[in-house]
Amino acid sequence: MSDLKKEAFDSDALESDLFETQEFVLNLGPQHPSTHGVYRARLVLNGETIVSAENKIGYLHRGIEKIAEGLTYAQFAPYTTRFDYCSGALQPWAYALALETLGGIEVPERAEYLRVIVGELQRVASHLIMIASFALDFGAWTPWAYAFNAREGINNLLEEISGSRMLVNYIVYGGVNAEVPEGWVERAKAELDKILYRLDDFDKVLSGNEIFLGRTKGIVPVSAEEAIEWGFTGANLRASGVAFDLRKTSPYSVYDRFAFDMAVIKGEGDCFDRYWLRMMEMRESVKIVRQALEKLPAGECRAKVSKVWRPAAGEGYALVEAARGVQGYQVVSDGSTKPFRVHMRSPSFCHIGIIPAKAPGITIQDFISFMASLDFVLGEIDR
Amino acid sequence: MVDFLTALFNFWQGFWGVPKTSLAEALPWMDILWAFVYLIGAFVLWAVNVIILIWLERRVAGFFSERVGPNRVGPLGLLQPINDAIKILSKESVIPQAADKFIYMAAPLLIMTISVTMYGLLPYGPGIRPISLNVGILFFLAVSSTTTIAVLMAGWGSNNKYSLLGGMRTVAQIISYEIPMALSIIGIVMLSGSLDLGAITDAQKNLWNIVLQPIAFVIFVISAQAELTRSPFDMTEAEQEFVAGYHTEYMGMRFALFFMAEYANLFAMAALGVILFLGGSNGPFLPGWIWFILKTYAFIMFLLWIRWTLLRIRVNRMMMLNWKVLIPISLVNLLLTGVGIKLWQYFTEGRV
Amino acid sequence: MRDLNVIAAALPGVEMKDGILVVSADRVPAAVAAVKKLGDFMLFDITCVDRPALAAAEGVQASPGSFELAWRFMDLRENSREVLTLKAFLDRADPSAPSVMDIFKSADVLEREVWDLMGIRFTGREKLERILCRDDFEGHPLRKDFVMPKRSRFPEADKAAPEGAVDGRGVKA
Amino acid sequence: MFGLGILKGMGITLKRFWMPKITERYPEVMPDLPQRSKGSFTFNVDTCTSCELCSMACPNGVIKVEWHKDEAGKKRLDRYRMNLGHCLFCGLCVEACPTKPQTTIAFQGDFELGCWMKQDIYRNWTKEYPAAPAGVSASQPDATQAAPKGE
Repeated sequence: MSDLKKEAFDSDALESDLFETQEFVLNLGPQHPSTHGVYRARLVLNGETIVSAENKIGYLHRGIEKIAEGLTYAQFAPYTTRFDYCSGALQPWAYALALETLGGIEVPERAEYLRVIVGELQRVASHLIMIASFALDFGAWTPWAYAFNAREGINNLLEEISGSRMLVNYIVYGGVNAEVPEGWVERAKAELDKILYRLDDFDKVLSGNEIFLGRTKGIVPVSAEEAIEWGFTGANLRASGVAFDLRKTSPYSVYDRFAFDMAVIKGEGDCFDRYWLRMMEMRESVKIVRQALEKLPAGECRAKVSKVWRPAAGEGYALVEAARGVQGYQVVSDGSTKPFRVHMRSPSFCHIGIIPAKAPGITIQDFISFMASLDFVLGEIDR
Repeated sequence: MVDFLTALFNFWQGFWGVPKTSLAEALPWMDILWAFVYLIGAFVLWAVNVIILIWLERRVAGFFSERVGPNRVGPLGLLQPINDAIKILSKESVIPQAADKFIYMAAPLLIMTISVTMYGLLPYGPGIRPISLNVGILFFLAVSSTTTIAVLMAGWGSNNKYSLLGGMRTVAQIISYEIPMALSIIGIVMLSGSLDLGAITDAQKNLWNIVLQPIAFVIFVISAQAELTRSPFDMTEAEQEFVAGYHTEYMGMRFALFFMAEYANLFAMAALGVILFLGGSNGPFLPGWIWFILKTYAFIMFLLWIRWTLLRIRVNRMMMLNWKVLIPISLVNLLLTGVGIKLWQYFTEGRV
Repeated sequence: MRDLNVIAAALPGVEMKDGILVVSADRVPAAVAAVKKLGDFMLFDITCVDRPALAAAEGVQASPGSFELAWRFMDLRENSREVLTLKAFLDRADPSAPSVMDIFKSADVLEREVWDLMGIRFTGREKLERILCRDDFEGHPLRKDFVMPKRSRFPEADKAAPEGAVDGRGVKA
Repeated sequence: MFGLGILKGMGITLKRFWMPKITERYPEVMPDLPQRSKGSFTFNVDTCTSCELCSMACPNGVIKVEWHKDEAGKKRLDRYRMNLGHCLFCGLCVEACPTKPQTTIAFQGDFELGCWMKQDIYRNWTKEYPAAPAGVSASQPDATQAAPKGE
């Protein structure tokens, strides 16, 4: 055989000359239907398979932490709802806890119960957004509408109590903003049944669907070790099999008075687990709300705090189990009426850190499901 | 060749209006006239169907998700598609600078041509059919698979990465699902003994093919959804992945052509399903064409129901479903049909 | 949380001051690696405070360094809300600390955030880029010497104030 | 069996198809908003004492109170301005208002704040002092606000 022929039959030569493929760069986002905001992933693709990925964030950066330094403690509270806009009511809670540790304020019992009720309702609403957009990212439009219908009821309840539907500025330091309106407790109890009913319908349409299972089971598993390594918290961490839920393991507020189970899945930690954990958690949250509504004590709903509040110089660091994970607020005081420094620990910010590590080797389709299952909110990442 | 020249000669003779020898030789003249009549008829049907289907799809989608759908423009929102058309016509149609202009502009025209052609092949009722081809079903499949080329042209010509990826997926998907679809149809062809769509309709006077070929019907429904690139097989325009797939860069009237062709194809494919499996225009009391339209829209409702319940399948599973499930099953179905026909002939007519 | 004294003893180069674990900046990787070796700790936050400005405002004794950099760890064994905090005080002239990205991967984005907003340079890691601000942004916004422009919510009104009008504070313009 | 989940889902969607629809016919039927809804603001020029507590409580500098001192040295309101384009609708101004129980600035349910021109986003309430000192003041928003909103 001549050299020329040898070369032609050489597999390396064949690969390099005939079957050479070219990698190309695809900017997924910031304007893309399923990046859930203005997130951009710079993907290097080989066909539809991702070779490498890079996070590009900051399109929604508003400098909230810097804004805080120019405002008083009370004035900054509404800004925290803009931080994670899908679970607006839970953010001021974390902020209020940080201020209460800083200033040593006792919160009345009724306020604690109201905080739990509003917080858990908001958690359900936030998880409903997650499962709805998760369904939507697979092209399931109809279940999306069912989940949003369920969320509508919660929004109405929150509007009655605080006046806002989405950016619920209800929890303030020292308690809650206002007393619940008359008949609200009964309406809330009735609404819980409707939420569960709609959730069940959503569940039946989506969770058992073989196509859905095929697209989520075993897709991009995150093991417990990886989850800890990358700083996962909240639902994503529990979906990886780590039993860690601040509400259960080290209860703050009055969470120790309710009977509920910590939702945790000892499995692969794939996209389905992350979705299913939220379904479980919503049902647990409804349980908590129901008990809290039953037990709601009478009394004051806000401690006496002077309007111009000056905490002593020091540092308060508080953690709250928010809808997306552990939400931390660090508030440093210099003794004046304005915070010296406010730092927000956002769970989603850590969650997206794993994307460049997990993306190589998966297809765009799985990448979309992975992004949706991580359930990040860009308002929280970019601050 | 000689025949062709004779026909051409007769054709021109026909225009002169001088019947030469016999009626048979004057027929081309008549054919041209009828062709025009049917062409206009097919266009009208195409346009009317598109308008109704756009309204129906949005309305039905709303009803499934507990909404009411479009209900503002006209009674029950029926004029909504007209409203949309006015809006879309008044939009500027920009051609991307980096696009391959000829291919970019040709793709929407091609896709529309294909979908209109399909309307010319269907027997809408006894005696109502634009073109009576004795290989009708074959021609229908051939024409409908040409959609691939138009979609790929759109994807390539736009010079957009999303479009290209969407176009590539389509080629893989439509070409693959041609096979189970054709195999499921061959069973019908064997039963009725003809490739002519009219003959297939006539063969179902007593018994619809869906009774004899239930498995083929299921395969047909699945591959029809895939051919139409509708959910769960809407890979081409997978919004959450490729923004709008192959027509990401299209706007204005060019986008409208893609949009309308999609709905036109839905009707054509549903009509094919009705002709093949649900007895075509056969039915008691009412005229045949009414039965045909009723059945087609019922079938379309069924397809919409599937589309608005299910979600997008994973690409590799879509291929697996095709090559590992549908094709083997349709082959087995074909074998069983052949054996069944022979047994039937043996027991009823005593011949093999 | 597990006993802080026990932890402090197990970490090299760490001394305890008023219940806070303080480490010198160059010994951070060793300390963080030791925290990881203790097991079930998760690095979940890195925070930074521009300290001397605070000290000046308070009139109290200045902290040993300019920037107070804190690594915060969650205790997953005890499942506590109390956080293990390692603090280092950095010099203002060249605030830099060694990266712990090799030890805890979550440090990747957190360190980039601190670099972007506070200007703490993390050494020994690749790709220390801005993460929230745009790439050509100048300065580090959360430092106290970063000046924010003041903006009025009524620009038109400010411009179009008629001659001799009285402004909100009762002062003649 | 494979496909059972799909069939179950199709059953649910079919059931929903026939169920009453939940769509709100919004512009024709206005929603019945709860009392606390933070839609937009009402302002009572007569009860305002120009104390500026609302302006100071506002996190975003949305409120501007213009006043003058009369002969007796008392603050008299001239104009009350809000830039709703920057308003967070947090309610701190309403909380801060000392005129209790009916606060001078309060929320109302009108949430249709869209407008064509940028200056329409400002809300202006002007107090007019008639020649006779004991006259009834106009509490109507002035012309800039009354300009037609683009629907």
